Amino acid sequence: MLQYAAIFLIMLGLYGLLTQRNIIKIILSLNILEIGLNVFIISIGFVIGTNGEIGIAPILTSTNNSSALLFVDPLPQALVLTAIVIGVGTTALGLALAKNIYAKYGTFNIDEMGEE
Amino acid sequence: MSAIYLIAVPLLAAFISILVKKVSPYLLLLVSAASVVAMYFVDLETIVIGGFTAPYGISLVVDRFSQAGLFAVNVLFFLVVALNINNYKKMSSILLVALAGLNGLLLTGDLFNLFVFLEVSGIAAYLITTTNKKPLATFNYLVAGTVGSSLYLLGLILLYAMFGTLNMADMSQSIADSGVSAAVVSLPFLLMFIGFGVEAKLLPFNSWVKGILGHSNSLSGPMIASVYATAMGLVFGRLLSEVFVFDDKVTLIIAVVVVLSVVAGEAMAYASTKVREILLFSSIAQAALVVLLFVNGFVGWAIMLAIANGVTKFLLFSVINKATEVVGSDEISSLKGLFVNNKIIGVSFTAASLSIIGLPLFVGFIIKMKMLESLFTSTLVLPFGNYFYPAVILLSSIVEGVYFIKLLVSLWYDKENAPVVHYDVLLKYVGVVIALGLIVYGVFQGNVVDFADSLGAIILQGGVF
Amino acid sequence: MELSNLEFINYVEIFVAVLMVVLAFLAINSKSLIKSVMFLSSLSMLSVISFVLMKAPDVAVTEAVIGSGLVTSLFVFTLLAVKKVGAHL
Amino acid sequence: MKNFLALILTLGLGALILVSLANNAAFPAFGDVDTTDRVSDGYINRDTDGTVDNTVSYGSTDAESGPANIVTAIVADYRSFDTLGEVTVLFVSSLGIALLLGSTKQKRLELDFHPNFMLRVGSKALFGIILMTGIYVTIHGHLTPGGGFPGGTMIASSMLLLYLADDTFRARIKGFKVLESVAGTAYVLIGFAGLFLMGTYLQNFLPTGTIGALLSAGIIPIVYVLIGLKVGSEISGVIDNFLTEEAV
Repeated sequence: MLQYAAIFLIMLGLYGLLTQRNIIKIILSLNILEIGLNVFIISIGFVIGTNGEIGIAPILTSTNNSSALLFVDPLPQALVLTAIVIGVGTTALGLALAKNIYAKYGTFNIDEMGEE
Repeated sequence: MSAIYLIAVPLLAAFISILVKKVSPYLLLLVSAASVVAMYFVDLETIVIGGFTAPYGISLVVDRFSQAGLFAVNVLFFLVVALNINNYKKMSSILLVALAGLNGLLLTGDLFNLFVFLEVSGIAAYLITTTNKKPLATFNYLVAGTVGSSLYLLGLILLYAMFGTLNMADMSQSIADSGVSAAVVSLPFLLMFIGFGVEAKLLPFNSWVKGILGHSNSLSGPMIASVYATAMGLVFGRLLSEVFVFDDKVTLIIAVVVVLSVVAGEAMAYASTKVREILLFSSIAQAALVVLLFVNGFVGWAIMLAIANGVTKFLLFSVINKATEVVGSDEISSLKGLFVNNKIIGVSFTAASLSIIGLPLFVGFIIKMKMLESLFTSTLVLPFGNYFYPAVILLSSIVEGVYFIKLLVSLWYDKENAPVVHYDVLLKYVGVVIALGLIVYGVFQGNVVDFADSLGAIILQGGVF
Repeated sequence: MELSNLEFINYVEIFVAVLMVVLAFLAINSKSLIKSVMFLSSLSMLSVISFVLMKAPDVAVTEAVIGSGLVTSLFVFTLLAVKKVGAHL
Repeated sequence: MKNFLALILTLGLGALILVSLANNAAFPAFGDVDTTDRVSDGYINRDTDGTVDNTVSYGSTDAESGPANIVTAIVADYRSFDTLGEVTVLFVSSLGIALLLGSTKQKRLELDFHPNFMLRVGSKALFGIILMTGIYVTIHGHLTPGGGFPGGTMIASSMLLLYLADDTFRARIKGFKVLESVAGTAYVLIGFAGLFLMGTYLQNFLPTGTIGALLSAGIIPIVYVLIGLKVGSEISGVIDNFLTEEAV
């Protein structure tokens, strides 16, 4: 279910990118796309055992103390950590550009800026 | 020498450079010059990082492919930096990161690491284009680039879900071993293709190019059109030839997209009256041609075309953007007679454009001839038959020839009110060297042919070295 | 009727999934920018829940702090800086 | 019309992805994953040599990679090079933001609201707590969820509280610059230390110790602390850039 939702989010993000004309909304759509992508990547690593038991969060603790236990796949989680931070980098840069654009044109709406 | 220095040293310099702002331009020059020199000492090997071998850790691959790319990219990067550093001192730290990112992009043998370096070099590229003072165009570039890399990431994660590895060599091995049909992996590869298509300027995804290159300056123009285009083209080619597996339907879609890109690029270049736009549409067509060659397996010539294109576009964009900065417009009419006062620059510009068209005596001719020859004699099954691609290439060459000759004529002739543009001595030298190089390699074609053939052979055999 | 662990997660999952899609839709279609940003923030918070459901505590912590906290505040700062100029948002 | 086209396009793409994933035999269904087929198996068991099928347990000593948190083992050890790139992304985007928004003469952005007494006192009290949490999360990154990135961001958000509590507050940017540069440089140099001492870049050159102990996992806690410092100072810089404007 979460996997479908993730793909739906990615598509909603793309739809927003294609239809929105407001710069803030475009960055927002980009963020929605990234959230969807992150959820999707995590869902790739989720494990349900043969008896219906749920995989354990990939941390060895004094209770979950052996690597022979059923852990969920840790690699997608590591990838998402990287992807989240990269996403913040681009979002922040996009917002800084948005501020510059506003300073130049006095609006966030692409249609009101006129052709360059 | 380990190629890791090519990534780590620029990065180190970038981190240091924010403290010593005054010295950072010199640091940038020093590091990029050192990278060019270091190219000669890089061994052909697979470099393990972190002490964990291939499928588990990240590895860098130095083979003939990445070596050729590194060579072209580092030399061009150094030239662009050396020509512009005085006017863009503020960008030094960002350019250092860009260098590290580009080298990492060319070297890495890991699909996710490629995504990381795509973002590193991408963000550096967005920042380089902010010097155009067109924030909206930069914003469009940022959005397009981010969507592209997100789609790439989506494709990559689908592959991971199916085959459980992220290493390129391991991935293509497991795809081959698992014996799945090409249809099974066509979705992830299609997504990755679209993702890279944004960077490689393929047709539906290249709306950002016009805003960026149409308003570029003497730093961002050559940097994006030549350095980045070469790096992206080669990395894309590496994926296309070493990892991607396409089934027939997808190959057909890609063929249509690529051919349309070539045709549309040439047509728009033909219709345009602004010099920068002519150049940028022509580079869209060239980039599509490179992808076309890679998709159909003519790896050696694709690499040669990408590199030749990078070198010539560097010269053309440097010359035109400098003139535009002085004159204030890039309409052909206002740049008329540009070369009357700058004969040396004019001659090298002419040589570069003639090489792009593919006239005899220039490298471009050999590349085009060999391209056509291998397409005609190819035993591979090409979409639309063996004569379709050569026809497209020939047709586009004719269009290219027409608009470039028109451009050259107006840039050379008009003795009255010719604009006065003073070019750097360095650019003149570089221009002459490039022009001579194009002619020397064009006349004594043995070297080029051998090199490309051996590259193609090595890579098609699947060997790393 | 007692719910097993898996069934419980299934119900929460469906709830979260539907709510996420709805919030994303609202964020894109809301007329007011500041409301959109708030919807995005809640969407991000819900994605944190989905990360927890899928046993990814590391990602959940990171998304909660960075995605939901930092990104929202950067959006708000951008809007605040502009609002002063007196434009309609 | 354009919106409708976009809707058709995205729906089509979504349907394409869903259908082709559903019909794809090689693509595992949700939850139906076998980690032993994937490289992750090596990460979980700390056994990338692949010679003998080993397992590790909480309290094992001298494992191939020491953190109790397997995700940290991947982020900061097995795929540490990715993390270096990630740090670079944040570095270059904070540089770019400073380039885009910053200038020499700056003052605080004038906001509509002014902090009242409660906000001022409350923020100062919270500042310490959040800062401590950030430091804790960073230092325990190899044992508990979290690590350098969220920890660093928490440190930065404690700075943000100070900004909100005080209309005129400006963090000392120069100090942050030094911290950022030193932490980044140290990360790259640790990589070189691995290259010279052990033969490959970013290789762990310290003993990995006991899984689960605070002082374990070799260079990983050091790397995470450096990342925390770097991220904290970078994001504080970004926040400062967003909350200041050019003095008129």
